[in-house]
Amino acid sequence: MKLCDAKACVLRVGGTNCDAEIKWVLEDLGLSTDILHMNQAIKKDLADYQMLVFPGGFSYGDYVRAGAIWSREILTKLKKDLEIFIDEGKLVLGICNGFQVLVEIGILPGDGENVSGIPTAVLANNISAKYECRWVNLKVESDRIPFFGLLKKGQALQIPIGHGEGRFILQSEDALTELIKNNQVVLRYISPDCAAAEGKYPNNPNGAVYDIAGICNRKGNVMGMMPHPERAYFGWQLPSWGKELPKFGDGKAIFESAVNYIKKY
Amino acid sequence: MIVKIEVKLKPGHFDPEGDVTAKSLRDLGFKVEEVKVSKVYTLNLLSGNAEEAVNQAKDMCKKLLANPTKDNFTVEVLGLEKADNKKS
Amino acid sequence: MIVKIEVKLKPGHFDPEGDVTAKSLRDLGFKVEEVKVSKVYTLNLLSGNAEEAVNQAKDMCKKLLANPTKDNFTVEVLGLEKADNKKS
Amino acid sequence: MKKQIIKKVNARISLRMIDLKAADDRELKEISSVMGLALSLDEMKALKGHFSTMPTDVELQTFGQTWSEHCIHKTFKGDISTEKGTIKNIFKNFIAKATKEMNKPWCFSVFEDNAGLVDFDKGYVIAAKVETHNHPSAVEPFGGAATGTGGVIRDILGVWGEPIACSDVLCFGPLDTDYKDLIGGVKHPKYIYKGVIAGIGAYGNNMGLPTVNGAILFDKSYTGNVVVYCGCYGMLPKDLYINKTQEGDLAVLAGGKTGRDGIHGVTFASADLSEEADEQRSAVQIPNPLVEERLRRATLRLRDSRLCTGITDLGGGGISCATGEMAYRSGLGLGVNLSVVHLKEKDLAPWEIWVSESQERMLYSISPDRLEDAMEIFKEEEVEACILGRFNKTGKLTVIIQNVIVCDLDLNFLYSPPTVMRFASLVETQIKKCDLPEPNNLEDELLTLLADPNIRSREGVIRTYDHEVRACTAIKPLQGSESGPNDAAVLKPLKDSWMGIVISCGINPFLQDPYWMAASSIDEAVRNNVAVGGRRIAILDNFVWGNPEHKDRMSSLLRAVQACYDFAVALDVPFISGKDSLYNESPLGPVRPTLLITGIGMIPDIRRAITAELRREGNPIFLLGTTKEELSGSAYLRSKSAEGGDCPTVDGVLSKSTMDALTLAIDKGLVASCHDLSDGGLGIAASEMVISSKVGMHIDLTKVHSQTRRSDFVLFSESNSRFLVEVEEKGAKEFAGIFKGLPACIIGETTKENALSFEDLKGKNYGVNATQLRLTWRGY
Ligand SMILES: Nc1ncnc2c1ncn2[C@@H]1O[C@H](COP(=O)(O)OP(=O)(O)O)[C@@H](O)[C@H]1O
Ligand SMILES: [Mg+2]
Repeated sequence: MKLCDAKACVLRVGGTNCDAEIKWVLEDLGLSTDILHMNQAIKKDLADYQMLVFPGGFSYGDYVRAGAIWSREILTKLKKDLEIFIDEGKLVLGICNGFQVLVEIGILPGDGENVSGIPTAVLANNISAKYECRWVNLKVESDRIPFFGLLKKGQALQIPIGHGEGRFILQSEDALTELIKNNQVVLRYISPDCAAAEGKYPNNPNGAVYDIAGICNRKGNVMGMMPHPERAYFGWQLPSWGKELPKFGDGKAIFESAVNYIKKY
Repeated sequence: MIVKIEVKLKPGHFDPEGDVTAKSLRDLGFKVEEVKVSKVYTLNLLSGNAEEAVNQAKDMCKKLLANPTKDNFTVEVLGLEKADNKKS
Repeated sequence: MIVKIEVKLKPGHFDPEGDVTAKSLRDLGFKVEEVKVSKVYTLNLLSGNAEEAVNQAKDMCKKLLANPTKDNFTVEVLGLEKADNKKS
Repeated sequence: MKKQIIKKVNARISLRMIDLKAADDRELKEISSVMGLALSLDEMKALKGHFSTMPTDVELQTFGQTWSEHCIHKTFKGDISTEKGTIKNIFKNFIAKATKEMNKPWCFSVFEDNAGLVDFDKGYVIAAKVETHNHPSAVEPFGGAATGTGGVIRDILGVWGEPIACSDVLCFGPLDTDYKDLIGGVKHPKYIYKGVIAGIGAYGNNMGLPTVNGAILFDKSYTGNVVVYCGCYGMLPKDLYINKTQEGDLAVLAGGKTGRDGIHGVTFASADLSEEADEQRSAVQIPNPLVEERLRRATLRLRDSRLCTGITDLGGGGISCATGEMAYRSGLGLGVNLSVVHLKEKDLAPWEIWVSESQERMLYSISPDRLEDAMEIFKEEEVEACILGRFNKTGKLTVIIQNVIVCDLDLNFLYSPPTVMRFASLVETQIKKCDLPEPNNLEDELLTLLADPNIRSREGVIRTYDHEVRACTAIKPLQGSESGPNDAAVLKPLKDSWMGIVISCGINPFLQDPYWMAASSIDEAVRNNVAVGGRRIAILDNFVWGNPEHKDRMSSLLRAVQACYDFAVALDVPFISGKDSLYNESPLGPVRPTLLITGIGMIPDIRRAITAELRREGNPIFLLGTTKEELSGSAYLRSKSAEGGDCPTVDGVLSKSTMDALTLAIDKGLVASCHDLSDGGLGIAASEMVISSKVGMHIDLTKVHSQTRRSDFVLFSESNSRFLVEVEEKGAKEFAGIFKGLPACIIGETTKENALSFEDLKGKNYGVNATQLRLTWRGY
C-alpha cells in the first residue's frame, strides 16, 4: 500500500497520555495518524486503518489492575472490529499501559486472535514496588516480526521505561516454554555490556520472568512492550549525548519497520 | 445483597506492596514478619438471594476483578445491611 | 498471631476507583449499584496475645496504614494459623 | 456568644444569618473563629460597618475566603511600619517594580493571571507557575502533595496553557529525627517524606507530565513545617490566549464533583498549624488525577476550537473565589445558581458548596451560541459540566440555591479589603566569626560532604517520577550513563523548532542573612540556567515564611524582598509570577525563611545544550568567579555543626558579566561541559562532574583565584557566581579571551583515569576514584 493511502490510529481513553508522542514519530515517518478517543472510535470504522496503537498512560487510573478496565471496555465495544483487524494481519502495537491492555484482554500472549477478556498472563507490580523511570538495555530476540524488520536478532537497543507494573509473569513454566518455542518473546532486558539480566535489578527493572520486556502473538502482527520506543526516537532524547549527538535513537527502527511493512502490505 | 469480594495474590506469589509495607512498619518499630496486601470490593447486588449473589460475584472476579495468573479470590455475603455501618 | 486489617474510605467519601469499577461491571452486564474499594493487610505479629495484637494493629493504622483524613479501619484477629491456608 | 447572633433562617437549605450589628468586638472575633473565617478584628469591623442588613453565612464565608492571606496577599500588599517610616505594598514596590522597570518586550503577561507568560518560538508562549502546599502536606502528606501538583497544573490550564512539565522542591525535617523530639501532633519526617514524594510522583505520572527539576532539603526547622513547592510549565499559541468574559456569557463549571473535602483550605493555609492538625483534615483535598487528565483534554479542545471567552481554575476558595474573580476582572457581575453543582455527597450546606476546595474543577465563560459545541466536548471527554450562571452588568455577585438568594455582594467592596499593618525592623543580621580548626584530611571531608543528606544523589526519588513522558525531555534530571546530577532541565516542546525551555531553581535557606539569602537564591537559579546554555531568563519567587505578625519574621521578609528587587535588576531577570505562603509555624517553631527562585530560560538550539558530563581527557578546566572565605551556612560548616563566618554575597555586575561571557563561549562551541558551584562548593562540583563521566579531573587549589589561605575553605566555600567549565583544548585561548578582565583561570585538566585528584595549598595530593565517589554519593 502506498504510504500516502495508509493510516494509523492511536486509541485513547481517560488517563491515556502518550498518544501525542506516538503520532509525532509516526507522522515523522510519513504515516498519517489519528488519535481517537474510544467514544469517537466506536463511531468509526477500524478497517480504515493499517495500524492500531494502544499507548501508555494510566487508563482509567489503572484501577483494579493496570489496563484491566480499558481492556474490558474494548471487549464490550470493539471486540469484533479488533478481531477482524488482527485476523487480516494488520499491525497492533501496545506500549506500556497499551501492553498491559493487550495482555488483560487476552490477545497477548494467547493464540493471537482471541479477544477473550480472560488474561493468561499479567504485568504485575515491579519487585521494587516503585514506579521506575530509567533507560534500559534490551536484546532483540526475533527479527521475523513486522515491527523488527530493520533489526537483527541479538541486536542491543537502549530505550527508556516508565512504569510501576511491568513484571511480566505467566501461569506456568510450561506457558513460558511454549512462548519461547513459538518465538513470541521478542525483547529481553540485558546488562549495559549485553549480558543476560538474569532478573537482577536494575538491568531487569521490574523482575519480569525470563527478563521479558516485550512479546508478540504467534503471527507476529500484535506486539506489546513495556519500554517506550517513542521516547528513544530522536538522538537528542538519549540520556548521554557522548562526543557526538546522534540523529536518531534506537526506538526509530521499530516504528520504521512497521511503516515499511505497511508499505509492502 | 451486600457482597464482599477479596482479591489476593496466590500463595507463593511475591507481594512487593506487602514487602514494602512490612519494611515501613519495621522502620516504625513494629515487629512484623510478613505482610500480604489484598483488595476488597464491597458491592450491593440487586439480587435478593445469597447463593445467586455469590455466583454473580464469582463471575465478576473471573471477568474483571481477578487476574487468574496471580490472583485468588474469596466471596462473602454480608447480608442486606449497608456495609458502612459495620464497625470493629 | 495473624491479624487482618481493613482500611476503607470513610462513609460519605467519594470513591473514584469504586465508581470506575462499578461502571465497568455494568458494561459487562452485571447489575450493580455501588462499589467501594478497600485494602486489606494480613500480617503475622509476633505477639501471642490477641488483645495486644489488636492494639498493635490499631497503632499501625494510626501511624502508617490508614489516613485519618479519609480512612476508617477495622482490625480482626484470625488466630494462629497461616492466612494463606484459609479458603472460602 | 449570645445565641441570637447566629440565626438559622432556613432549615430546608440550612442557611444562617449573622447579626453583626448586635455583636461587640469580642463576639466579632468569636464569629470569625466559630465560622472558620480567619478574619482579624479590623476586618470584622469593616464588615460590620458595611452591611446594613444581616449578612448570610454564605456572604461572610465569601469574605473569609477572598480576604484571606492566600487569596489576596494581605501582607505583601499591606503597610509595613519600620524605624525608617512606613513601607507600602512590597509586592508592587519591589517585586513587580523590578519587572516594570526592565520592561521586557518578551514578557507577555506578568502577575495578572494564574501563571506568568513569556514569549517562545513560532508564535507560542511559555506559561510558568510555582505554588506551595505546605499545610496540607503536613497533615496528609500524600494527598497534600498530590493536590499541590494538581493545583498548579490547573494554574497552567487556567491561562489556556498545555502543561508540559512539572517541578518540585521539598524541604523536610531530618529523616533520622528521634521520635521523642516530635511533639504536638507533628508527624515523623520519614512518614512525611515518603508520602509527599509518592504524592508528587503519583499525580505527575498519572497526568503524563514529566517531573524534570527540583530539589530536596533537610533541616530541623522543617520538621514541623514541611515545605512543598510544586511547579508546572506549559505552552500555548499566543493567539489562542483569551480572557475577555462578556456580558451575557455563561459561567460553566466543569470537572470533579464538589464535596466536603478541602473546606476552608484557604483560611487553613493562612493560619499557624496547631496541635489539632488531624482535626483539620477536612481542609485537605482529595486528589484524583484521572479527572484532571480528562479536564485537561477538554480544556485544550475548547481552547483550540475557540469556544470560550475566559477561563480560571478553582483553587483556594473554590467556586466563591473563581466566580468572583472572573466577574470582577471583567468589570461584570454574576448570578450563580448553586443548585446545579454536581455533588459528591448530599446535605452540603450552601456555604460549603460555595467554598469547598474539591479538586479538578475549572470555570469557563462561554457565549450562549457556543455552548452546545462546548458541552459536546465535555461529553466526549467524559467531564461533568454544569451551567452555573450568567454574567451581567450589575457588578454584583449573587448566589441562589433552590430559589433562595443566599448571597448578594458588591464586587468592588469584596475586592477592597482593609489594608493590614505589619511591623518590621531594618537592622541587619549580625553573624559572628567562625573558628573552625583546619582538618588534616581533605579527602575525608569531601566524602563526608558527598554523603550529606543535603548533597547526596536524589536518584531514589527521581526515578519514581517519570521524567521522560511526553518525549520532550532533552536534558534530564539524571544525565548520562552514570546518572549524574544536572543544573537545569531542557525541554524541546515544539516539533518544528529546535528552541528549548530551560528550567532551573535556586534555594539557600541556610544563609542567615535574609538579604544575601535571597540574593544567593536568585544568583543560583540564574547560574543553573546559564550553565546548560539558558538565556533570556525570567524568574518566579515563592516565599515561605513564618507568621508575619511577628516582627522578626516580617523583618527578614522585608530584607529578602529588597534583595529580590536589587538582584533581579542587576542580573536582568524579571519576575513573572510567584506566591507567598506565610504562617508556616508549628508547635516546634517557625519555618526557616525559605525563598525559592525558579528560572525559566530558553536556548535557541537544544542540540547545543551543555551538561556536567566531562567530554574527553586533556581539556583544560576553568574556574569562573572568585572564591571568597564565605562559609556561613555552608554545607561544610553544617556538616561540622559549626556556625558563623561570612555570608556569601553577590556582586551583581560581575555576576552578570561572567554569565554573559559564559553564554557567548557556549554559543561559540568552546564549552565541552559545565557545572555550577553551589552546596559544597568546588569540591562537590568537581566530584559531581567526575561522577557523571567516563574520564576524570585533576585540579590544583593553588591556581584558584581565591581570597583565603585555607585549603578546606577553597574547596568548600560557597561563594556565588562560580562555574567549573571544561573547555575544548583548541578553544582554550579564545575562551580565556572572552573572559578577559573577569575572574576566570585554569585550575586543572581532564584526565584519562576516571577519578578526581587535587593538590591542596600546601602541595599535598589527594586522589579519589570515581567508583568510590559514586558509591559515597549514591549510597549504593
Ligand atoms: N509574592 C508574589 N511574587 C510574585 N508574583 C506574585 C506574588 N503573589 C502573587 N503573584 C502573582 O500574582 C498573580 C495572581 O496571584 P494569585 O491570585 O495568588 O494567583 P492564583 O490564585 O492563581 O495562585 C499570579 O500571577 C501570581 O503569580
Ligand atoms: Mg490560580
